[in-house]
Amino acid sequence: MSTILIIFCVLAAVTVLTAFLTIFSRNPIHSALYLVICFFSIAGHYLLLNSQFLAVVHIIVYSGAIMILFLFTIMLMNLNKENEVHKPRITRLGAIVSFCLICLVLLTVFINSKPIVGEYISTGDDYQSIKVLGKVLLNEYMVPFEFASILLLVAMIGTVLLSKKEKTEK
Amino acid sequence: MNTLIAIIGLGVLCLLFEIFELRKAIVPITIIGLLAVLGLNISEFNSPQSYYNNMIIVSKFSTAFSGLFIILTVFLVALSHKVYENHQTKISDYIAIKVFLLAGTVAMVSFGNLAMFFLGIEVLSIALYILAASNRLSIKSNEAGLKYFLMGSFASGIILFGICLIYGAMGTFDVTEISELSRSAELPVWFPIGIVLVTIGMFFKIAAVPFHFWAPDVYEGSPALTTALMSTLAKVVAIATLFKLLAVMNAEVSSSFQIVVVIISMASMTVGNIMALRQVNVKRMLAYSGISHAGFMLMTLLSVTNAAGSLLYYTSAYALAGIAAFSVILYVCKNTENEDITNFHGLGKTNPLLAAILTASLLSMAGIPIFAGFFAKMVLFNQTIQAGYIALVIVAVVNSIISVGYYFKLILAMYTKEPNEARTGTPFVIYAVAIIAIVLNIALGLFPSLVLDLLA
Amino acid sequence: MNVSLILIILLVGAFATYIAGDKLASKVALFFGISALGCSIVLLNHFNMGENISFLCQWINQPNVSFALKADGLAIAMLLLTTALTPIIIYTSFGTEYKNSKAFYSLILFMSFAMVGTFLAADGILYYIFWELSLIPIYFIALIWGNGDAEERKKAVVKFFIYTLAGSLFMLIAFIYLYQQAGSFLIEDLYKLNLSATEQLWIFLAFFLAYAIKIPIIPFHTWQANVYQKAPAVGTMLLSGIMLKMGLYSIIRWQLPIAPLAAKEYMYIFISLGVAGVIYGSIVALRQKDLKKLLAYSSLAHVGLIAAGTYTLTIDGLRGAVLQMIAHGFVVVGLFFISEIIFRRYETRTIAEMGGIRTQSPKFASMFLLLVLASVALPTTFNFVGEFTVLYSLSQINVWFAFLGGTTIILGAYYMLKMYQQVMLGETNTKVFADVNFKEGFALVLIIGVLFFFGMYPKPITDLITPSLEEILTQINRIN
Amino acid sequence: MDTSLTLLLLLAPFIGFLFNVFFGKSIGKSASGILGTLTVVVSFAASVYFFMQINQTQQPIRISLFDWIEISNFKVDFGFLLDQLSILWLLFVTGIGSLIHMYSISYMHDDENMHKYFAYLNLFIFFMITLVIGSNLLVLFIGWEGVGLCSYLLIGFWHKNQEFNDAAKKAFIMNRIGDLGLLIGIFIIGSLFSTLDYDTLKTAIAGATNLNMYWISAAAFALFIGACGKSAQIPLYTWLPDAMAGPTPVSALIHAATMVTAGIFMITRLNYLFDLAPEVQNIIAIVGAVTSLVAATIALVQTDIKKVLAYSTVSQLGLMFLALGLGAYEVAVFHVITHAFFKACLFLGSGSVIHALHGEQDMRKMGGLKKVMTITFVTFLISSLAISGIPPFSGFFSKDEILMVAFEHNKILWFIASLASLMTAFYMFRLLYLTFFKEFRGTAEQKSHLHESPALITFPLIVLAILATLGGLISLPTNSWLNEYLAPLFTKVATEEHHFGTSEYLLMLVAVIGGLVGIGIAYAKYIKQNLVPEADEKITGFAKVLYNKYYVDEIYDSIFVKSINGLSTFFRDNVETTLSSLVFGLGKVTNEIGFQGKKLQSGSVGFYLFAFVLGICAIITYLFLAQ
Amino acid sequence: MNNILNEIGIENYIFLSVILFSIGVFGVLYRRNAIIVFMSIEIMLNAVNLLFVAFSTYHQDAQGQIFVFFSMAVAAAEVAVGLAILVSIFRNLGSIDINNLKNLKG
Repeated sequence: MSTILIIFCVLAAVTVLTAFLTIFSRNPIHSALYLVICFFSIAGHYLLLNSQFLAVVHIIVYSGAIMILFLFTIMLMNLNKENEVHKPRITRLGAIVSFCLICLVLLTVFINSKPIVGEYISTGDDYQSIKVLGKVLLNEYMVPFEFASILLLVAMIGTVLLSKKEKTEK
Repeated sequence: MNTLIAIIGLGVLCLLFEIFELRKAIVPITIIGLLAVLGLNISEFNSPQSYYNNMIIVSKFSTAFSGLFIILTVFLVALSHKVYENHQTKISDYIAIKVFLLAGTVAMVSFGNLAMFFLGIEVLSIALYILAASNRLSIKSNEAGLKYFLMGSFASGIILFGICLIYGAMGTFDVTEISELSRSAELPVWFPIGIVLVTIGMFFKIAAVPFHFWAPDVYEGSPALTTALMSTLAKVVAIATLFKLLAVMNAEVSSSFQIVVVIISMASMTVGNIMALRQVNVKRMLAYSGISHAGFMLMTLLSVTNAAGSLLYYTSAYALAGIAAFSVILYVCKNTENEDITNFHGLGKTNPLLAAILTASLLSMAGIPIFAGFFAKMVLFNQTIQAGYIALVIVAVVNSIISVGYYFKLILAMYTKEPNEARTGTPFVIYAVAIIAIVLNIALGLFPSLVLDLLA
Repeated sequence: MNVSLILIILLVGAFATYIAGDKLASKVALFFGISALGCSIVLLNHFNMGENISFLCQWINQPNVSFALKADGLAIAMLLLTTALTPIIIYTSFGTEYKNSKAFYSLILFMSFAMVGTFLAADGILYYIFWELSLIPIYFIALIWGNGDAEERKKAVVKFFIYTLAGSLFMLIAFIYLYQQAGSFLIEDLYKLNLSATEQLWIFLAFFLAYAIKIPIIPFHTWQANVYQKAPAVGTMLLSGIMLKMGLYSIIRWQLPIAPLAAKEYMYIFISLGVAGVIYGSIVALRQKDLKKLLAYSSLAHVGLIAAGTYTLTIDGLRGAVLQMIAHGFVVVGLFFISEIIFRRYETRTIAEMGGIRTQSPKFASMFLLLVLASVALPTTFNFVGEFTVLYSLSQINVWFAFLGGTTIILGAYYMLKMYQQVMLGETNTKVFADVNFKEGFALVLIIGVLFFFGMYPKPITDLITPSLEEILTQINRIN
Repeated sequence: MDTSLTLLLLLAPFIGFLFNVFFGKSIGKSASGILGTLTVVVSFAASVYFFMQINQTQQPIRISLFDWIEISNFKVDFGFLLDQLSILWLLFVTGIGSLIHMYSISYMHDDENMHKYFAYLNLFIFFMITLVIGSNLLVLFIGWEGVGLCSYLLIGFWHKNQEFNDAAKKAFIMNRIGDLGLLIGIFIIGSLFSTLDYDTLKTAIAGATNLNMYWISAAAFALFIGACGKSAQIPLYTWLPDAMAGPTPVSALIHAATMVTAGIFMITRLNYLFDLAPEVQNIIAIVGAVTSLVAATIALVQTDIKKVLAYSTVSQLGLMFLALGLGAYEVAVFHVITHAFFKACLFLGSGSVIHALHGEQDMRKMGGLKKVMTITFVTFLISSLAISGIPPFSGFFSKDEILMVAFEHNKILWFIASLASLMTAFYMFRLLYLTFFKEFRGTAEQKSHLHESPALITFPLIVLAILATLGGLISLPTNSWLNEYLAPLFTKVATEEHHFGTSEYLLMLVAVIGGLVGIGIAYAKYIKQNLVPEADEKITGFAKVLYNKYYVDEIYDSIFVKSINGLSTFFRDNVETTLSSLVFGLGKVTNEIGFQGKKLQSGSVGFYLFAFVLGICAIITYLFLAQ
Repeated sequence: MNNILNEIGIENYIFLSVILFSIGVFGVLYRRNAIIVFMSIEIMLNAVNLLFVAFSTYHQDAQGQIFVFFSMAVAAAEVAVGLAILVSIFRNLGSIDINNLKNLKG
């Protein structure tokens, strides 16, 4: 068992565990914090896979932006109390059943599939440095890149629309 | 490609108009702009080409459907004029979102790369979440928005997972490459699973059973105009995209997958129609009706190689009838709290023209000749029988019969009940939209070849 | 001159009537109805001179659908029936005020348009379209201008619509299936098909469902009596006078030649159903309390016999069926008009509330009696010619069929005379019954005149329909 | 010439009908009556002309007007055949018809709808002529149904009375039962021989070598059923007594002299067919004999003057059928003619009595009329003697021939027929005695109005009485003009000449004695013992059964009418609703599923997503794990 | 340069990703608090992102990572919109318990 595998296992364990804790925590703030840890461990996976740039971006976007947004909302709504009543048993049962089912089904499918034999290809070319990523993103993926801006624009207009108070005219 | 750029430009223009305080001009300008875009789109019809490293592939299929989307958007924007009269400060936002949504839809049918597909679908979804929740003081609208959002993001997750698996199998996002690869080498199981997951995500978008549960709730809760958009444009886009996805990526859909499609199609029709029977809310009823129509549209997936024309025809017929129906609903339920069937009582007396239009559109949906809905069904049945699924056609026929039950409930309410309130005002725009939509529908019925042969 | 002209006249008429407004609507509709009749007579002339008045042009490329109208003798006979009855039916409505009459008369003409189309269409899909199209106007006519409790009426009418639609959709499947085999919906191409016995059976059954519900053949008749009762007089006349005939005509035109093997194989079953309809309808008619319902069941009995005649697959059966269709069309319109005349005066259709009318209105009584007699197929009426021919054809299959079918002349006489006695005879009614006025009388005389003229001299119609029926018969007897 | 004259013959009454329908009311009662009568007289004149002509030429006249109905293997033309048989029928139809028309002018003068009456009567004559002169079975069928219609109209002439209407309806429907038989017979003949034309049929049968006897018997039987309906034979005879609801001249014309003989006419017409079916002939003979006996027994105790005559008619028709069944067509025809004379006379006589008594028909309230109504009485007496078979009146000859033929074939049939004749003599004289002899038993008011009928009524009586007396001359046992005249009609030409021997004379004697015995018993009971039939409720024992006509009406009512009505109610209330609810039920069930299904749409996002996940799992499992 | 996946195996990443995805699904179903539900959806998306990167390494191809950028953008946009909706619900209802949102049903 190589070091890398051990690192992977540890990281994976942390990821799964914190993900679970996110869901099981009664306090939303705790959930958010566990989620941050989870995201960090995923960033760790990225680093493990040697995609440093992505790892950094991931931390900035998720832990930096999205999680702050979550926390902000939680604070805004004053939800940091553990006041949530548990869902009725049937719902929890349903949740567990579907968790097991989807896990089982997908895992079985993948286990049943032909195992990949032999070495993984390794061209040795650089494919994930900032330089390369930048080139791909702004050459080949220029249109989706621009289109993503439309997406963000829509989201922006949308949030404005949803929270804008109407001026009563006339 | 030019269409897409022009649409985005138009969207930005809308935002600018807000800045320059030209709110009154937004709707007319947008309509004119969209018509211009339609012209541009038609000009691209005969010049299939791919742009920017295959990101966008303009084909007959994509232009034809884009044309349909643009026409539908024109109608929807025109209807906005009246609906958002009292929301002047927001009108540019609404219109801009709709125009961007159109951009998303165009991207969805003309994608050449799964990234475009994904972004397109997200633009569409996010715009729809916003529109569904846009009546922010109404709890129903909020609920609709949240439900749609939760389930929609869930579905997005599934789609993303599917795309990821496809990438894992192929190492590329480019559909032409995927298509070539899928024919040649032996593939890891990831690829079919990916396809299936993406398909399921799209099933959700077109509201096929058992992924349909969101539709009635969201349709009911959303503002009527948004419901109109969802039940016409969004559904049509989703099925067109799914069709394209399956058509482009793997030439032959496996037989067991076809059986899945058959079962889902049957289930959608049956559940949709039977559930619609006892609805009192018209929007909810049309949601169920939309589910059943989704079942019908799924029949095209059984013969992806040659069903593009009939899909275009079916979607046009359905969407045009839907637009006509919804414009009447908008008129009738303008000042009411809900869209219950009681509001339609006596419409045949108070406003015979609109009643006639609603009747016509419902008849079209039910598949009565000479409306386009009939030919749509006929062509579909023809193709499905050709593909060898006569059992599916029989189920479809039985469902057509059931569907008459609830469509006629509405018609009966209009013609046999006494009106419970006097209706005033004859908004020109609603008349115009309703009449043009239904006339287009009948014209399609009279000359089906116009559309059917378009993608031959 | 081609036959699509008549469709155009009727369609334009429907629009013109609507535009003309409530006051003029009835007259405009009558004008167009009569011009359609005139046009069809001119067409008949052209046809008799041997001109080709059929019409064919491509309509939809994929699937291959044509706008094909074929006017052979049979189609022209049915065309004449429709265009002759339409103005009469419109004319009978002159004594009744209908609100929103522009829509009402426009729908009548539209229905006539659809029915004419059904009779003329020579392309499966075109035929199907007209077939379905004819449902819409009658649905609204019955729904909006019908009588009786609104809820009950709604139920009856919706049931009717869904039921008939249900049947015909299976016919659509059958057509599409046939198209897969033939590559065209044209009737000639469908005739040429080489279908296996099983295929033919299924197609036959799909057609049968559509026709059995429309005609109706028992046990698919449950919509009939209620709708006849609830629909306004005009609607009932359209339904029973012409629309039923669509089903019967379609059996001859489409069902039998396309699936002859099945028709031969299961002939006995279908004849039995028809004959059972005769007996059942007659017996149920005996104890009806409502005049229109009684007439509805009598209609059930008569069309049962016609259907049995068509399924004999003999020239006599087909010819008799067509003759009887025309005769029944006229007589049933007349009888429903009679019930409407009574309703105008007594505001009731319950037989028990009538009686003793004959002394007050001898003219009316005589005309009523003549129609009753025609209905029971007294010789010298057109109905006798048809019924005799049909019964003869049944006797060729099996004498017992003729016997059982022939019970109609006993049972028919029983319920019709019983009804006549209860409605017309007895002590003078306390309520005043004005004798028929000129308009009513004129319409009745026209109908009676037609019935007796062709009863004595059916040759023109026989000569008109026989060649085309023989052609259909050769199709039926083709060797696959 | 022949064609136009035939058309005149045929259409004259029809024109009378039309004229009376449209203008009858305006031209006044007498005028319409006279017009009606004249048209029939015209027909009679034409008939006489044809009679003369055929006597000279012996050539039947055939006229074909146009093709009427086209059937695959044959065409039916609208054609006429005037041969010996039809002309004979024409003569007495139009002859007696004119007399009765004339009679009616006076008889119906008080009725406000007299023009209608004459219209119907004219129409009847028209249809009767059609029936008689039709050249094929289908034209005969027109007349056949047409006279049925007129019978319906005239029985229910006084349509305010629902009982009369019931009687009329009953007559029509029972006739139609027979008509169905006739139609079936026509169908079988049509398919066997590809023709309905008498001439062609005759040659076809004569020329055929390999006949299907089964189907010929079936056809003959079916036709016989038709004849039963029209000529009131068992089991379809019950309408005729009820038909007496109509005006008396109608009973005389339609229900005694003409229409009811249509069955005999038809069988005679098709004698060549019936000759091929001996089993059916046997049935006919038996049915005829039984009918004649049954009807005679019923007539024994009836108290309604017209009912007695009606049963007497049934009985006499039974005798005619007996003759037909025995193949003695000319004998049957002979009896038809004589019967027409004396029965018409009897009916008209009774009509005269009823007229005098202002509608009273119960014999128990009559009596002693002979003094007042001498002419009526005398004519009535003559006719009664004729019907009782007393020489030298016409009935003697015709009835005697029937008995003779019966004796030759079957002694039992002869015995039955003789018994029926004896009874006939009895009840006829019972009728005569009760009506005309002794003292008047009616009210004083009626008595004061008693009078002899006017000349318009008595004239036809006298004429008919003369005919009833002399009618026998046309077919004397030794030298039968009628047999010669009719000979061309029959295939079995040489029914060997009656060699008149002692046995024949003996039979004749027996018959006459039988008649006299009947008269004697009647005399003993009603003159000597001065009996009057008891009131209805006092009748007991077998007499009650007879008085109630063996309860046949009640039996028919409960077996057929009640059951069919019960069935109708059952169908209407149960089957229809069940069928209907089956269809509705489908819709309801679907609706209900929809309603229950709404619960599934619970509004809970969790559940929706759960379904979503299940859907994904199911699809993936099916696609990737199930194979 | 050695492909790091030789050490770990792409299957492991797939399994991890599937488990993480399932946890996300589980969370969506399990919790009533809409915020946590949103978080669960984020977990789902991250599971996919992780797999994208793994596949990117597997194919030695940059496109997978590019797609992650888009996916992040989408996630950000969704969260923004979702939270906006949530806020307006909170303003109307004073709660973000999704079990309270059952007005629309049937």
